[in-house]
Amino acid sequence: MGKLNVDLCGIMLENPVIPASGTFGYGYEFAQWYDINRLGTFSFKGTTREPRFGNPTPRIAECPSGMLNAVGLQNPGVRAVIEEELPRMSACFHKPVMANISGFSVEEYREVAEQLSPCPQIGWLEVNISCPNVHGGGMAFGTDPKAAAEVVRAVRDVTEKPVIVKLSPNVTSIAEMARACEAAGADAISLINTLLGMRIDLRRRAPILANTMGGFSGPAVFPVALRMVWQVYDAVKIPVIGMGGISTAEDVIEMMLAGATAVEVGAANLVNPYASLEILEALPEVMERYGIKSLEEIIGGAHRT
Amino acid sequence: MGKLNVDLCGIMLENPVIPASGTFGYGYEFAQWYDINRLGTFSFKGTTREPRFGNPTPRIAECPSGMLNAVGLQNPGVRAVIEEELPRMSACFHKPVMANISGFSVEEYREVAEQLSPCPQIGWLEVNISCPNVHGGGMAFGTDPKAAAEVVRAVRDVTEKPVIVKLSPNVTSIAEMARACEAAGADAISLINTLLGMRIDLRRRAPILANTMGGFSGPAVFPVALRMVWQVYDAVKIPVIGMGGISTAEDVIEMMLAGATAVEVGAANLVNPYASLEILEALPEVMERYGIKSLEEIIGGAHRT
Amino acid sequence: MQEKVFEIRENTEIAKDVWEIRLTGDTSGMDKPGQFVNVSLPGFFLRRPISVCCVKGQELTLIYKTVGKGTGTLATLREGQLNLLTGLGNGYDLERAGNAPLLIGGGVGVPPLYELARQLTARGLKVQVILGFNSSCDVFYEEQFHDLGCDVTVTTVDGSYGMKGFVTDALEGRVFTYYYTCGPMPMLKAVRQKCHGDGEFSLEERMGCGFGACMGCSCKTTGGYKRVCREGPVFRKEEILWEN
Amino acid sequence: MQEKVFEIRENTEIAKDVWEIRLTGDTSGMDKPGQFVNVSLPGFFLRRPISVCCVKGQELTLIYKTVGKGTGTLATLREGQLNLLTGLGNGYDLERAGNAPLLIGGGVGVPPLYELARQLTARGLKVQVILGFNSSCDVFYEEQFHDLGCDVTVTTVDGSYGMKGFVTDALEGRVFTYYYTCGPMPMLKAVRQKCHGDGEFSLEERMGCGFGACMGCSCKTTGGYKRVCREGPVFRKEEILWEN
Ligand SMILES: Cc1cc2nc3c(=O)[nH]c(=O)nc-3n(C[C@H](O)[C@H](O)[C@H](O)COP(=O)(O)OP(=O)(O)OC[C@H]3O[C@@H](n4cnc5c(N)ncnc54)[C@H](O)[C@@H]3O)c2cc1C
Ligand SMILES: Cc1cc2nc3c(=O)[nH]c(=O)nc-3n(C[C@H](O)[C@H](O)[C@H](O)COP(=O)(O)OP(=O)(O)OC[C@H]3O[C@@H](n4cnc5c(N)ncnc54)[C@H](O)[C@@H]3O)c2cc1C
Ligand SMILES: Cc1cc2nc3c(=O)[nH]c(=O)nc-3n(C[C@H](O)[C@H](O)[C@H](O)COP(=O)(O)O)c2cc1C
Ligand SMILES: Cc1cc2nc3c(=O)[nH]c(=O)nc-3n(C[C@H](O)[C@H](O)[C@H](O)COP(=O)(O)O)c2cc1C
Ligand code: FES
Ligand code: FES
Repeated sequence: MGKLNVDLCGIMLENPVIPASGTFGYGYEFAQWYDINRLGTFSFKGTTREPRFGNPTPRIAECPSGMLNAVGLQNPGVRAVIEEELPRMSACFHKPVMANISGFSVEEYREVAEQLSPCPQIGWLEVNISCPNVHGGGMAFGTDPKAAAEVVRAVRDVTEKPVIVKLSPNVTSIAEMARACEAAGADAISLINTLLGMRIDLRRRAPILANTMGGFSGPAVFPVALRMVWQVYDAVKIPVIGMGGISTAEDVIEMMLAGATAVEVGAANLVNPYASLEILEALPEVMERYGIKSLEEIIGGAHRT
Repeated sequence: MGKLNVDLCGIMLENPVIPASGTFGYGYEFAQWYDINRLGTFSFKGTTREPRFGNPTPRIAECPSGMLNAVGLQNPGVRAVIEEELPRMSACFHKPVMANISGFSVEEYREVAEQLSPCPQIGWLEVNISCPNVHGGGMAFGTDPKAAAEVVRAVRDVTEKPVIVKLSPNVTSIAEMARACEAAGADAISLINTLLGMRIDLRRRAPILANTMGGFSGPAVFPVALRMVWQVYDAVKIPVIGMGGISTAEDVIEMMLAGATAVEVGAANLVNPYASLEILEALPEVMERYGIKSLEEIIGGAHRT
Repeated sequence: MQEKVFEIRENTEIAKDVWEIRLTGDTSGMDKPGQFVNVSLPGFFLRRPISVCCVKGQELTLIYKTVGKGTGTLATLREGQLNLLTGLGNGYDLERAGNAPLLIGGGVGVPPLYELARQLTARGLKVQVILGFNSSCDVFYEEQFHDLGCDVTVTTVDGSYGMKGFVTDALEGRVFTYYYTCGPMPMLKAVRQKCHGDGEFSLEERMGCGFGACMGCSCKTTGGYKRVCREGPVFRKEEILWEN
Repeated sequence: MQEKVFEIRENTEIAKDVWEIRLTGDTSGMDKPGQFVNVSLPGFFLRRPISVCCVKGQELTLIYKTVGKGTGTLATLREGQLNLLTGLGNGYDLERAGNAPLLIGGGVGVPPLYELARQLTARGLKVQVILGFNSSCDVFYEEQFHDLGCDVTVTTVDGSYGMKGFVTDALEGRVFTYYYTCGPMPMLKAVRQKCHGDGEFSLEERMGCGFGACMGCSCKTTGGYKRVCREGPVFRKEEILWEN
């Protein structure tokens, strides 16, 4: 086993670097610039049952060391993903991909999972119960352990593939959420989705985002994300995928020491299209600097001191 | 009334700029460098019944656009505050000051409030139910609306002075916390205290902070703070004091447009000892740039569009 | 899209709050007028999209207005390097120009029209240009368009320079084959209403990436959802779904 | 405490990962050896505390080791300005030196001892200095102490330069009136155990402010809770409560 390999729910990843959902499209934009097969895998844009335009613009605002987005799950709907996006993706990506799914009801989550699950390209289902940018949707499931468990059970029922539940950081107890999902049959937990944030335009004296609030991500959220990965690692036995503000190979190591088996890279891809690749390429040198022989062996390493 | 004046629970502030508790000591360090009477007021270091050393060191860690602290309420205890700190403070600060109080039980909050309340120098009691850095204390009250209400009632019972409740951002619903405090008799809400965060030392493969986790503050948290001020402004009728990442006069205006009657400046004072003064001095020009005649009139202004 | 490091050669204020920055570097793949670059600035997370104003050999010229902290910081730089994503967006379609194209620019909508005018005049076309500003202190690049041999009309809202009024007030009696426009949304709407014939519009939107990955800049068009950064920023008149 | 802007004059590597930066500016209020400055660095929120190594007129010299991202960034600067908080901390007490003081420095604990040596030798005292490093590539400032007229012993852990061993191995048979020391905690503990007589220790702690406002750097002493940045960083031997 190579020193960058990690096992994610029974599927071996060549390395733990995974572009995060919503920041990598379906991969083909990036495939023009580098061979995306070098990545561990990637998580494609959140998929809903129906096509969605998402929220009105402006959808983006800047923050110190980060950004807000209120894209609101723009996607062509599950059918078009299966019929158009996945075939196109197969031209540039040959590894199992992570399907990120969203819904506005337990039923919708189940249906989307049911349709995506048989696609051979898909390795894992990442169930986003945490999108802050849709009303009456995602985030309600992400802040109530019972509702979260229901979604997980519904998806669990219709797939044999590993189910990763993606948690919202906008909760009092992330450990409680994670435990509820584990008990409901989740195979892994990924976190964090975006923090709920906001900016106001001083000139217009009105919120910058048409949607008023949006999801905050980027390096600014790293300390919160790291803390939550740490807490969830202590709370559950299933693997944890850490994300939130990762932009360097050092951040990857820090997340893995906190308990992450793999990591996702989000906003960093947007300001530097080569970010995920550069992080991956820097890993061996950083590992050497800190005396790390294999990544598998440092997972949760900072809990052992 | 001057264009910078704001009314905070019946006490007129010359301006809304208030150094935040824990970042301004008892004022006299800063009084050596500038006349701290120019500030609206300031909130002194959190006071407990007994003297406390706080947490072991390291207590500080750096983050992108912010910092972690795990000071853990180091303070000389309420008696020494009254007998030593307040008399010394009176030599350099002549306005009503904000007393920040903490406790590990409802009874302790009540006692500390009871002892501080009669001090004529004290204008407001800011009840910190949100310190993430002490075990079994502060933060438990700050994440449960019932426990929070109990603390507020206990303090309310023993003082005629305005009671400001300082909320933790580490909750699912900040609006629910604020409403519970308002119903229990709070005169104002201040927020946010620090977000719970963490960093790991790659060399030692262990948490940087001796306390493992700490409170995250600085410009990085501004979008979260602003969003919470916005939500609490909508949820309650009492005034809101906004804080979290403020470091410029523009940030002050943004917070006030979101609903803040006054603002507190925390971490910025630590990296620039003149930060609060510089923010205050920049306000008139920034107001002019955005066509603002008086600060009172923009409070919550972005809700009206 | 390419990520490139450019050297700053000069950065000067050419009108009130309007700066011209001259850079040198690898300008390959940025030959379509109407394309933009996305500029990384020290201390800011997101990049800032700025239209390509002129590309000559290794030299790239951008013109930007200092409207906020990012452009304010850009205006303080005198030397050193800038990291750009280049070759972004689709650009104007020169093939539709006909033999008498009209270019209509407002404020910092003018810059992309300069490279467009360069390429159209290089094809031997007679190019008409209307440049709209608020006041005389805001006017820039009139001479530069003249020097290309364009027929230039400048309008100012307060009448302090050129013709008093909006760009649309300079339309009367004009004969042209096609129009290209860039400027603030109210101007674009007025142009669309008052300008006869067909044309292309460059739109603006707040951007997360500028290269098609985040869906931050989506707009609805007659041809479905499009990304301003990727399928745009230039759209044909009939594609755009004009709101209110 | 004063906030001052200094100009960078020179910034050079003088030993492995150890840099000497020469600055000019208003050096008032930084005359006590053992004091430190708190350096603001572009892109970092917290300042970085660095001991004053030498002050002569307008010139301030600092020596720092690149151990992380902040000091790494500092080492890339060749010109421009640095914002410092100056005159921080209490400094060593020169009055207690007696006529034969001993200075013991380890690694980047050496710099504050240089200014101390300057001031002690200026008083006409015969100063003994022990400088401890890991290896020959880490050694710096031996000559500079020599040039002040100090009696200098260098130790290296691997014996690749000077005397093989720890600074405490160079204590044997020495006669001195008082000692001043700065270095990593294990060294300070060894010095305290093996060095007879009285002395002063400079402590390190992660700092939020560096000027007494945040209580980030507190330590327990025999005289109660003290702030390393304000009542320290120098403490007398008997004040310090040594843990384990
Ligand atoms: C395709 C395109 C081409 C452009 N070409 C030019 C040009 O040639 N010259 C020029 O002066 N301006 C141009 N702009 C506008 C320019 O991008 C903004 O003025 C600039 O981003 C403002 O940044 P700031 O930090 O100064 O303002 P701030 O308000 O502090 O910026 C905060 C955030 O909002 C974004 N933002 C603010 N205003 C705009 C805007 N009008 N459009 C898009 N994003 C905005 C910023 O990029 C940043 O992310 C163009 C915009 C687009 C989309
Ligand atoms: C009073 C005092 C005087 C000092 N004098 C010198 C000197 O003259 N030369 C020298 O090379 N070093 C000195 N140090 C140590 C120096 O401050 C650190 O090496 C430096 O802050 C590391 O910053 P970094 O960004 O490179 O490391 P990082 O590990 O990336 O820094 C992260 C954070 O931890 C803090 N930190 C990390 N290591 C230390 C440390 N050892 N002490 C305090 N804070 C730390 C940093 O300030 C920063 O806030 C002194 C420290 C103190 C407290
Ligand atoms: C523009 C944008 C769109 C996103 N869309 C999705 C999405 O569709 N589904 C999802 O689960 N997360 C989505 N996210 C959240 C990211 O996957 C990630 O959880 C979050 O941004 C934190 O990581 P970061 O700080 O590295 O960006 C989106 C984030 C951004 C910035
Ligand atoms: C070093 C430090 C100590 C603090 N101590 C206290 C405290 O004693 N009581 C309290 O209510 N808040 C305390 N806080 C929280 C601040 O008052 C403020 O709520 C928080 O830092 C957010 O503001 P900022 O981002 O401007 O720092 C402390 C913050 C810091 C950085
Ligand atoms: S800005 Fe990201 S898709 Fe257009
Ligand atoms: S570092 Fe803030 S009190 Fe010492």
